[in-house]
Amino acid sequence: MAKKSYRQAINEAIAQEMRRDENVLIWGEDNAGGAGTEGESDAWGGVLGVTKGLFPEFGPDRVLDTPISESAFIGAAAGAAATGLRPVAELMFVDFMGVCFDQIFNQAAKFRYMFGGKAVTPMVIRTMYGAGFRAASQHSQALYPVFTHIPGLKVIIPSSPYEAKGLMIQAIRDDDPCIFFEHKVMYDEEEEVPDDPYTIPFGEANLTREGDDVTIVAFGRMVQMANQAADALEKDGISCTVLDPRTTSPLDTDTILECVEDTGRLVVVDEANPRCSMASDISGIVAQNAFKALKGPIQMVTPPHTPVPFAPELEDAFVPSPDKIAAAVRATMA
Amino acid sequence: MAKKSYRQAINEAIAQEMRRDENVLIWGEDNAGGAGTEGESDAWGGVLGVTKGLFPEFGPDRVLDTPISESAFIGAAAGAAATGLRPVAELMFVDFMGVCFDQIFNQAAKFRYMFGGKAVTPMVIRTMYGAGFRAASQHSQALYPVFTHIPGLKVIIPSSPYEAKGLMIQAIRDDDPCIFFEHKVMYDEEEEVPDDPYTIPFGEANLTREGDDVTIVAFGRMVQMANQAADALEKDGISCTVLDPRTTSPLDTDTILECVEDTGRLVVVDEANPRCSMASDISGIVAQNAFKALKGPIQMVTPPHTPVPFAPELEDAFVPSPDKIAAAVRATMA
Amino acid sequence: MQMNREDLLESYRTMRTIRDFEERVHEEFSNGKIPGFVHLYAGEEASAVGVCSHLDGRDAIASTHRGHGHCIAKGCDVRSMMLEIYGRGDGLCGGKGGSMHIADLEKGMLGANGIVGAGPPLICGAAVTAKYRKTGGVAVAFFGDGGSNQGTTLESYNLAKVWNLPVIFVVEDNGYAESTASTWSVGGSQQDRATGFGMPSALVDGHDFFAVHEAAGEMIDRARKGGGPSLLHVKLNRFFGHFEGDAMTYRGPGEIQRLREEKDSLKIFRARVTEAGLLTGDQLDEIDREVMALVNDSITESEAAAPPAHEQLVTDVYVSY
Amino acid sequence: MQMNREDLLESYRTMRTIRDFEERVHEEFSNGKIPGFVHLYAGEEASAVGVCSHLDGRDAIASTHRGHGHCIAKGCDVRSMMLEIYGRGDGLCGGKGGSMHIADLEKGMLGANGIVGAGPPLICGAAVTAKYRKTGGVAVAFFGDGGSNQGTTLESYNLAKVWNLPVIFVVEDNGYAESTASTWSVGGSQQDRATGFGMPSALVDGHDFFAVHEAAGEMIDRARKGGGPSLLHVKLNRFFGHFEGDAMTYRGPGEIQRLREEKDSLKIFRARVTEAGLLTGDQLDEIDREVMALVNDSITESEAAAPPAHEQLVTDVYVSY
Ligand SMILES: Cc1ncc(C[n+]2csc(CCOP(=O)(O)OP(=O)(O)O)c2C)c(N)n1
Ligand SMILES: Cc1ncc(C[n+]2csc(CCOP(=O)(O)OP(=O)(O)O)c2C)c(N)n1
Ligand SMILES: [Mg+2]
Ligand SMILES: [Mg+2]
Repeated sequence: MAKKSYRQAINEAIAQEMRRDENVLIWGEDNAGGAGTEGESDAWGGVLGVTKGLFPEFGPDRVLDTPISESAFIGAAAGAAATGLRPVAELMFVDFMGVCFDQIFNQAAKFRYMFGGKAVTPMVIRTMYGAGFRAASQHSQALYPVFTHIPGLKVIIPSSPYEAKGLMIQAIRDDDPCIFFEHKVMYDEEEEVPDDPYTIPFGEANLTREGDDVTIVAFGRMVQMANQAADALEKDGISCTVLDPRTTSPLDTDTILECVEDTGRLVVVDEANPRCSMASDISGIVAQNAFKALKGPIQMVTPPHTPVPFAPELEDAFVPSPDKIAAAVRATMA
Repeated sequence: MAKKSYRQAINEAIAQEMRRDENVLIWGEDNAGGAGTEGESDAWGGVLGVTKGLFPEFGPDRVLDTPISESAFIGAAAGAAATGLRPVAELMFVDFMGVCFDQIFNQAAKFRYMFGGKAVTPMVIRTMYGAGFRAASQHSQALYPVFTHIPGLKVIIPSSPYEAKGLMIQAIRDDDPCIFFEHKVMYDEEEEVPDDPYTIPFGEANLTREGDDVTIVAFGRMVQMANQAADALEKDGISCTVLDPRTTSPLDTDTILECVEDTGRLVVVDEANPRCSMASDISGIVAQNAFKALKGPIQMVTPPHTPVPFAPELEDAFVPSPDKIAAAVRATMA
Repeated sequence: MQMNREDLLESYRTMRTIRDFEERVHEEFSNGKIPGFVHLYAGEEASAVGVCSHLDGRDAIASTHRGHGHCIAKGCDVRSMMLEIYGRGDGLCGGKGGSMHIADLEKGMLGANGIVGAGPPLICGAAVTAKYRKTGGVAVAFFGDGGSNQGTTLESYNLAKVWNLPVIFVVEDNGYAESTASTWSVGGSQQDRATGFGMPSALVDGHDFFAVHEAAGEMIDRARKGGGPSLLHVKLNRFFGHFEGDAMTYRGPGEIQRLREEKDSLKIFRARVTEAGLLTGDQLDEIDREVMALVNDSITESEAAAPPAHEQLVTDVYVSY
Repeated sequence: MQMNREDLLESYRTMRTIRDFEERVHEEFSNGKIPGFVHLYAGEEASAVGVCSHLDGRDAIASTHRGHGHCIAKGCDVRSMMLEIYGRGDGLCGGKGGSMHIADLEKGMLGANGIVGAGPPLICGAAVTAKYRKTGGVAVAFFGDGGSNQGTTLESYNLAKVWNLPVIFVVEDNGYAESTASTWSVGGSQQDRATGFGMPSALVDGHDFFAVHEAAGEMIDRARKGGGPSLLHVKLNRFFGHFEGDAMTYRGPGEIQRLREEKDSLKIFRARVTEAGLLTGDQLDEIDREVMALVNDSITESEAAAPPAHEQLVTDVYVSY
């Protein structure tokens, strides 16, 4: 076991699954490093290098570059999955879903239901999300609430390198369309990641910290922010449970409700915009199903209802921070 | 004043605004009745006839047919609006957003913010939503939560012919991108609609019924379902407030909170799928901001987390009904 | 590709099955027995059958909202199809899909589709599977003149070309997209577009089964041999409205009657094979009787059949969840 | 379109401004002074200027992620642009847009764009406005070889044709989409695609200002007169990486150096106009000095400038809400 980055963990997961199952292919823009150039092969491995090294090992039949035609190649993933392959297609930034969403939400997501249970569509869409990269309004969105809204999709949001590897292997082995959200700011973060393949089941929340006073539910990069807030609050004698649902669909409602039953207080931390968000979603589920356990108002910590600004000072103010989370925790106890 | 259908009300609103302002143009598939055919002109007026009669009155410069190229013609609406026109473009069914969403959520919605407040994009996208038409999984979705999630968009969901006319005129006069949701099952519903133009402001909920025990918040076609439920409950001595927010973005949070403060109980009725829905959204806002007023759990009434089925028996079971709403009201009082 | 007598009888039977299926669905829709949006393929039979008669179990097709004909041509069971269109529990898709989503993956029929232009990307994926597995299989995307203007379709031309996929793009140009004429909505031409993306193409009379069959055969052959994608522009006509309920006031006076008289692919086929002495009128008449009986039985069965069980509302969303 | 001396000086000044702007942004990015994704236009100047030198206040352009050159060519203020790229409050977009969303609607610059292929649909709308108001204005969409494969772009070709809009589609083919070669990613050819949608087209050497200027002039002229859309395929090269930070290992050895020596549009322009005796080296040198000073001042100012006020985070989302 060695320290590996979030980027390496994802790359290793894909490589190990490709070795295990010849039906696993990957494609996306520059995934093979850039086709047809006179320079080095495997030059890029995706825009931020996540798939680098896969082309040399698995070759052009299994690692494909694509033109900038997301509808065609994301749809091709659905078509390939429905006919027996297990493609891992890359939608470079989730912000680009607007040019190919039909193939995801009306096609891949609905095949099984529309066809009366006769379709199996085992595909993974890898996609980058999140703010903090100074990438401005069209390269910094979260958008996972939009995918979570759609029946037929599974939505995975790994919060660390260890989580990323286990969840990616699970996603590739899963028989339903999976949208795998990679936070672009986390690629270089490292932690101990086992060398052997392992899976982390979907719909089982990870209790990253146990406490008595307040339950904090956070997603993806927000999990570490929540734990930083909890560290600070600890000093003031406020003890928090920090729950990482890992997947928003399926959602581990039971564990969330149990934790709220225990603590009586809930803060939800979501990097997505506030309206119809995961913060809303968890709040609604708890307000309907654990109301009697609630001792105080639920607090939702999200960015404002605005696009992601470019200026670093504004972007930093946009993203939820440990301070804002701590303030919300205090508000639930007021 | 005469009885007019939801379809006529929308048609009249557009016609009156086109007479008032020469900058208003409309386009969409078959909006002019079908271009280039040998048969009658103005043959169709949109797939369900909403724009019929506009082509003869306003002619080919202001009423345009389009190829089946939603990205191009919805994007053209954004480009025309940003350069001074006030287009009303039709996205026939909101289910088709997947082929053109980028032009809506990354372009039109974000221009003003990305460009530092210098852009004005006065466009209306008319679109059909909703189940009950036996139109199956790809022609029956609600999807307004997805649009509500996006900062920069205004989302309008008229619940009757009177509402439709006033809200459409408001939308055409509004300077921001507006998504106008027309429920396909309601087109033939009639009520008294004033002949003269009038507007209904956005972000001002309509208190369709006042009661003491429970507040029901419902959207679009669900407003009548909620009132039917309230009629039935009245007989059992349960009195409900039924609130129609009219627009999900902006949302009249104040009125919703006031009503909950009064009744202490909340039921939200949403025709969209449950996850990250308007039911979630309202529940979260209330659980955070009116918690102390709540006497019982919030109840969310939505379809299940499934696509819309074709078989009439299944589709009828999919859509929220007065019975289900009444049951939810009782549950909040249990 | 010479066709023997069995092939000819089979193709005629399939075309007749499509015709009768659609005529009867039209009748029963008018009788209020069939719910929803129903788009009929009558008049276009020679296209689906001319192409699909070359296909086998290795091959896949993607269809459109007007999908009944493609389903039948690719071998879907007529009874199960009718049950599906009636929304019955024993339907091909358990009654959950209906006319616009009828599909049979085991038969390589990737589905009718409610979204114009959605088929071409999917078929590129089916072609990747065939190419990767070296099955020699091909993938055929059927779409209309209207669908030829959807960006998803145009992107797929390029992807199929760049990835050198065994795809045949079949543009079924029936002159209209809903009420809009293809002469108005299609800039340039289908064949020039194919050239624009580096694909060979052909234009054929879609009322002539043999013309379609021959042109498609060449393209499928080339694709099976690794020669990449092609585009087939098929000119044809629909005998009914865009969907059931369409008054068709946008069509020229007498247009339908003229078409039924002069452009009926079944009449044309019959005349051709009988005059050439390849088949006899009696042989064809017998098929007509058998097919009519089959389709009528499917209607009778469908009317009596039960709707899906209530629990079916929430099943089949995921394989596991 | 003969160009007089002032026109030539103006065009040279604009090309030089773009070049210096990009060279300095490259430097300051390397110095860690500039945040975010920055895509530089150096090497492609003759395209933006060759086209935009025909445009005036009636006309609109839509750009891409590589938008600085188009902005400058359409008359955006260099100081405000640099402030924007630095994310300052006084930037052209208040610091909220940055390099990828730099825009100036008053100048008819509809924005750089973070979404490949997003410009063409928008430009169709700007063309509708010009056509409806009979201003004689045209709308120009600039996009790359990669963007030419995006369905939104291809749909726009057809819409512009069918609506007979005054649009010029300018494909700036610099040989790569990120690390992917256009020789690989573009099936068929840009000109054949134009033909496929019924548009006239031309292929020009994008290092030759005069070639671009002449070809664009014809197309713009035709569009102003109601002759509809055209496509201009401009072959050119970028001197820097896809974005700042790109090691460019996918490019051939010595490629950049060779390009800077042989394909520098500014050198080529200078040689042409001086040899023809249209302008003197001194005149051009003076412009070089002035431009360098202007760009350096904009950097100095930008480094010292203040970020947007905190409240700016939540303003400008709506006109009213
Ligand atoms: C993306 C999308 N846009 C619009 C529609 C509505 N619609 C359904 S069929 C149709 C016309 C299709 O015409 P064509 O492709 O020529 O096929 P045909 O009906 O003639 O067989 C339209 C506009 C749709 N289903 N999907
Ligand atoms: C829809 C979409 N897909 C992918 C990207 C990521 N991306 C940004 S620029 C680029 C390459 C564009 O190449 P080209 O159009 O040739 O323009 P160039 O960068 O060469 O100027 C890609 C793939 C994007 N921004 N938008
Ligand atoms: Mg058609
Ligand atoms: Mg390029």
